[in-house]
Amino acid sequence: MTYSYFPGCTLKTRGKDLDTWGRASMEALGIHLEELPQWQCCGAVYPLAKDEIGSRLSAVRALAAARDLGTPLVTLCSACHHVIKRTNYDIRHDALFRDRANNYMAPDTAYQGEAQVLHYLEVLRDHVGFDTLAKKVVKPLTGRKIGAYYGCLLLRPSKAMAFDDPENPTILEDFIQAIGAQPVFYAQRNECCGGYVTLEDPSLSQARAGAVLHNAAAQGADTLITACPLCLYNLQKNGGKLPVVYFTELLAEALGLKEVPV
Amino acid sequence: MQRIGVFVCWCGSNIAATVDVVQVAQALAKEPGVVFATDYQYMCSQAGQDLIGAAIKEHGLTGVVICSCSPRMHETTFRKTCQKAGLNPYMVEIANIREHCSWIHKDKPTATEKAVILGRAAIAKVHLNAPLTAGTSPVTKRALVIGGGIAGIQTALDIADAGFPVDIVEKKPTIGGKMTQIDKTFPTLDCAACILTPKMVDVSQNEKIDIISYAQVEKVQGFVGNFSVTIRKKARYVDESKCTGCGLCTEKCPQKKVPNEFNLGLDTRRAIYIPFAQAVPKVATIDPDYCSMLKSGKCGVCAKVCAAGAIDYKQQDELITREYGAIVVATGFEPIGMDKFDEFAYAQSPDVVTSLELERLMNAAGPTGGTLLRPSDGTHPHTLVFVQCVGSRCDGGEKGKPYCSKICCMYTAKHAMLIRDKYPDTEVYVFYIDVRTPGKNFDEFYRRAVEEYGVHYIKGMVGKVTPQDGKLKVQASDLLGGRQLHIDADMVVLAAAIEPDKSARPLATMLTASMDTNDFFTEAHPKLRPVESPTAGIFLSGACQGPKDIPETVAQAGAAASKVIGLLSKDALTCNPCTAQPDELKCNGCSSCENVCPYGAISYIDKPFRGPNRTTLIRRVAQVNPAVCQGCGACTVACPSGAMDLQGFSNKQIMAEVDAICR
Amino acid sequence: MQERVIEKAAQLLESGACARVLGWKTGEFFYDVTPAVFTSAQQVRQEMVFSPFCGANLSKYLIAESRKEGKVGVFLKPCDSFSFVQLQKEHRILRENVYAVGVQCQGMSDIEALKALGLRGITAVQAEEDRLTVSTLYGEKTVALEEALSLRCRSCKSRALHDCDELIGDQGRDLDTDRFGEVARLEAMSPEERFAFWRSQLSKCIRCNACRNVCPACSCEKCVFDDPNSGVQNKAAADPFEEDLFHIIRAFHVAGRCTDCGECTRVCPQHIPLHLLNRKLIKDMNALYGPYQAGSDFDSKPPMLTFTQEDPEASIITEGRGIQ
Amino acid sequence: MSQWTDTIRQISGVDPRKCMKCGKCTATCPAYDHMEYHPHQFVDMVTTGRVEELMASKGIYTCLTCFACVERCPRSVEPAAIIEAVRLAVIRQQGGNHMTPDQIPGLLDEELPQQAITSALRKYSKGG
Amino acid sequence: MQMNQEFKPTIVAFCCNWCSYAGADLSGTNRLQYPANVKIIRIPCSCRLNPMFILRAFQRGADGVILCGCHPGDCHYTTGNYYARRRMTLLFSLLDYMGIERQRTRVEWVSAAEGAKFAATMNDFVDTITKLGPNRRLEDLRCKSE
Repeated sequence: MTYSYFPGCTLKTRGKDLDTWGRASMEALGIHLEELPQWQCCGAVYPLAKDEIGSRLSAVRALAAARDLGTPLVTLCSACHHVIKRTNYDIRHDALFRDRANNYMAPDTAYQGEAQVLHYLEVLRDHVGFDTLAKKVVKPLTGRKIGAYYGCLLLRPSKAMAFDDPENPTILEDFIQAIGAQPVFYAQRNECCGGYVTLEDPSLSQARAGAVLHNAAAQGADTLITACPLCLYNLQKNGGKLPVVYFTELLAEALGLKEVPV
Repeated sequence: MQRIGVFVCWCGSNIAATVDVVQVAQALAKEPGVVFATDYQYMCSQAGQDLIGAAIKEHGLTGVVICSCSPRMHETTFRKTCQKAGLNPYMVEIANIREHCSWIHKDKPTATEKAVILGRAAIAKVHLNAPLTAGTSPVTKRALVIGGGIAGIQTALDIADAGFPVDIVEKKPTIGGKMTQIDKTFPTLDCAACILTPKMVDVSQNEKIDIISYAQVEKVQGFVGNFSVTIRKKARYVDESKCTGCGLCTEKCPQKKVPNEFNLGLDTRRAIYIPFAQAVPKVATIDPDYCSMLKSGKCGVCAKVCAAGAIDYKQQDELITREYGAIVVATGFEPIGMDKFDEFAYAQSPDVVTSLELERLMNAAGPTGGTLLRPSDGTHPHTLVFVQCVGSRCDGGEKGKPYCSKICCMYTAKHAMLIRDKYPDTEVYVFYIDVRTPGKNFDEFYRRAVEEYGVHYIKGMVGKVTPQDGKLKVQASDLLGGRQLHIDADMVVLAAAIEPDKSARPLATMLTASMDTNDFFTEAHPKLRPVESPTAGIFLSGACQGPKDIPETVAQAGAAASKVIGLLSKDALTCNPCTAQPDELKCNGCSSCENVCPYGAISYIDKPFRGPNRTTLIRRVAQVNPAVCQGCGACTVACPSGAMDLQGFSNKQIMAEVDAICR
Repeated sequence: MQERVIEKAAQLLESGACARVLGWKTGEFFYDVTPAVFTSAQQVRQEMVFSPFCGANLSKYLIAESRKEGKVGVFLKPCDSFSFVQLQKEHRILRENVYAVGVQCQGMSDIEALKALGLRGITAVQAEEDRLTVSTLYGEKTVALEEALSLRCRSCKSRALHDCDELIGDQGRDLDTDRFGEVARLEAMSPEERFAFWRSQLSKCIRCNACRNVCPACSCEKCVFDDPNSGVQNKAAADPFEEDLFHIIRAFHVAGRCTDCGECTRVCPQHIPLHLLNRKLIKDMNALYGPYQAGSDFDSKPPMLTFTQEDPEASIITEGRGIQ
Repeated sequence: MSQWTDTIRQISGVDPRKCMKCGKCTATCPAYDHMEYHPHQFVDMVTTGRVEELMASKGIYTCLTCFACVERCPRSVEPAAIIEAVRLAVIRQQGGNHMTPDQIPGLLDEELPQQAITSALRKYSKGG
Repeated sequence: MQMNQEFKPTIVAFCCNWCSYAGADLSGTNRLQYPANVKIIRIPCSCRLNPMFILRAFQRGADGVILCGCHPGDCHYTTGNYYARRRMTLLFSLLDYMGIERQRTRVEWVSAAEGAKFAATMNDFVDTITKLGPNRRLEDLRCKSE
């Protein structure tokens, strides 16, 4: 099984751990992630202005490329996933944007939203299946209490993302169970980490990350997992004892691909 | 050829000042078929009516045209006049030369010319009128009430009081509805059970009322005065006639872990149960989903302990078909699910409850015996946060409802007040968007909650509830104070929007009663006929028609009952004779008319017709039930072959009017 | 295909499965193929044809035939099957008395289409898959069926059989042809041009009633145009109004029921593009009330027999713009 | 009514009149303490034409675009889109950029992911 | 100009009994003027209006036809005007498609309380038709009186 794969800038640099272990794990599960040729930065944030076309075009190009390859487009970084999935949603639902985007790009075949955008976790849930995943685990993380940190971008706005219940998601918790650990539910898991504003105003992300980490620790988590390099940064920078890692790292651990640090 | 008389009214100077009535009468006298034409000061006066009557007899008139005020004013008057004189009342047509002519034109020649044309159109129509006789249909003097909550109970009691037999169909094992779960009622704070249970007893003791509990309507046929309804009475595996309601079985049943729906799952019951002590009928019911005897044939404890021998594991569903003259819908409401609003952590913490759950937690017969305790740890809560409008007033997306649920502001004030009264050491916060208290003594009640009981009303909304360290961390806005609030609460209470009961939609289909997009039943007229469905013989009681509190529900229940009594006290119903009529020779049997009929007045039969060469052809043809047809005419246009026509407004009549006007 | 169809028809009669079979036979000329009822296998083998000229939609005849004694077999092309379903939906055909054989179709030709290719003196046409072998007085020619398609088959909406008991050939799929291009072209004209266009077309109408008589939707027990009480009864067009009136009323009567089978235009002796009236209404209904295809299923409600509270007002129709 | 009201409505594609003033956006806002005007005020002030005051506020740069207000608004008003539209109204003006690439190096630390820099530039400057 | 002043169009207004006919009555009660060219035909419900009646009116010499009914949602028979709306929309579109002047036909929802709206609607419609001139495209010459 081969899927198209959009890694994004951060996964090629600071977020290598998310990417490397993600790909390795998928290979172990029998799925090859084929990197899209010549992908460009997704833009990192989704422009909320209805009249901004240009900043959404690189996402449209990636989508059109995936459409031409005929395979679903898998993303791993929350930000890329957010931008690409919403762009696809808008192409499908906003005729004006669709026409204008196609006019700009003048592709051979107009892009009409044919591609399917999947997050890595959606592939695990809907294509591999958490039951199957559980069976392939060789080193279950038994006894670990892991809190899932969703952040904002995977879940909201739920209409366009259609990823999971935006207020009570379970996909990461199901994942945690599949790798043999115990999921810890805590309410702040879908609240913001402070995002890019950390650049200008670190106090805001301190407050936000603090609230998230405190809540997770209070509910008994010993580790937090995330799918977003920026969330990881904010939580680690403002964190205390609670380790924060990419979910793909734990996946690789459970599949026996990654050495467990002592 | 008709013999037509034309009567032009002056209406004092109302018409005569701008229309030359004499000239109109003279002009119309020349129209074909007109054998008599005259004018008079006031046609509607006794003298005017006598003049018409005399002319009918003297000239042997077969049709009458009255040029006067609007038919909405005096059509009935003149129909009666003609009937007295021996002419069929439907041989009268009115030319409206007052509202549509003399009153809106100033120039006399212009108005006179128009009056003549309007008169001609009426004459052209009368030429094609046919005598119509209003048919009658008998009335079955028994009513069906669907739903046994306070609405259904009140309606049934009122109808029975007037001497008519009533059946109540209730889907639960007991009547009583939502009100049985409520602790106290606003704005008087009297106990709900104290005012409801005597009524439930009245129902059970009333000889005219038959309670069919644990049952649902399966099929409805017929029309106003003549409904035939099939009711499925579900097997309760207990013989109702033998069970004494002693309750021994409900204590001995070994299956103890059944969520108790009466307490909204806050505690458990047994697999055989009586919902609550005052249930009517007070009869045990076996829950087939949990009873091990029914599931695996092992157990039988209840049968062993039952002295009355009432347990019957072999009982089957029973189908009952009965005839009714009227049907009252009283299917009530349900609070919506909270699964789309988990920012309030309803799924994450047992200490986040809905208002109805809070009623159970405060009720003496509830899981905590009336002491307010946190479901998570059974401790006494010291800080409570109420959130209003959860799921109400949403913009119509997948989340929530677009309407105001109407009752939440008041019951929240009640809850806040009761808690502050009983536990003065608690702090109570109510987050509101607007406080809506239109009702007698309602605003005073809400003010008392604030002023006497010190409930903190904060304009704003809760944005997030985070369970942490045994508390519920509430993040909210205080719009008037201009701040974001963070409250460590012990409990959060959600005022969940209410929606019509799920059984309402399929029921509406069976009844051909219309519903709005929110599944509330629509009334025949929003102002003037609020307790009737547009479908004749179907009446609406309580929250099935829209959110309502108890006094409104009872008032509407009484109103629905009085409408039913009015219907049932007639021996026969006079039908509107201006109904649709199919020409069977032209009918294709294609169902187009049936598709657009809002009343379900059209059915089909297979009928033999003579075919070529002495053969017989069976054809499907439409039949209109004149007792049900209201005469809108939707079918006449839907019919491709023009087989369907409307009496009193036939194709030919309307085209004759068109021709006369365009001549 | 021809052999399989005829063999099937013969077999239905021989086996006694059907008392009658509705099919096609050749009329005066080889291209003049008409519907026919066959009662014996022998008759079938002698007379029945299935050629590129079998355009006639047989479903309408089932209204009468399905009410007679015994089962009737019928051959339906994909487009005919829409009418078959629609008529069942209107309770006009007794399905239990019908044995329907679907026949996959590559499109039908007609003699006009062949003449348009410059072929003269045609004496016979033989179909082989997607080619036609045309015998003419001047020798034999081969043309691609694609080039010789009849007008309506050029904008065929579907090759899917919508209801049949068995199928000769493979089940097909809905096609994405440009059915509404011609309508859009008319919409783009000025009102004066449109009026002139329709006047020039409809003034050719001789009120022969062929369009009505062939139309599967126009199968009323008594047609309003024959009914003295309808107010529109008339035999011949004596005035421009009447020509317009006849076609407006007819188009409106079949609105939501017309399956766009194209028979009206096929049979019009004056070559009036009558289907452009029906297609306009189909296009409008699709745009205003959501996509709807009469005869594509048994359950959907025809747009003229239902409504939504959000339907647009009549004022959405603005002069000469059509519906956007 | 200020001309800006229409501009904001056009850019955001949001109708602020749908707001029923419940304040849930402000209740749920994680950046509340860092803004002088809060989400519900953005919606209200755009409706009443007080856009210039919003444009001058620092809060337009602290909105985290976390979409909590968008997700939880009962009336589908999308306050975040309005805030972004106000920010764009500022940035699209001559010299309106809030951040330029040459400022970036001073803000960097070793661990900071590219994503944050790109996001900030996109949010804070035109053509970023 | 001269021509137009002399042209007195014939206008047929079909009004449903429950709302628009009552609205027309109210317009009379309030003495709100509208031209005498408008002649009202009472029908039980807007859904009773067969497109054939409109064509008949044009055939017999009407220059404009207007249908008035209860506002959507307020139909006395609950759903009649919804059917009327679809039928009229489609009929108007078809007439327009055939090149008949779009302005000659109209649908307007007038409630029993909207006497002023009724009068204003009629004034506007008469004005429109007067400017448009006589109906030539859908007339039946035989029906023209001598």
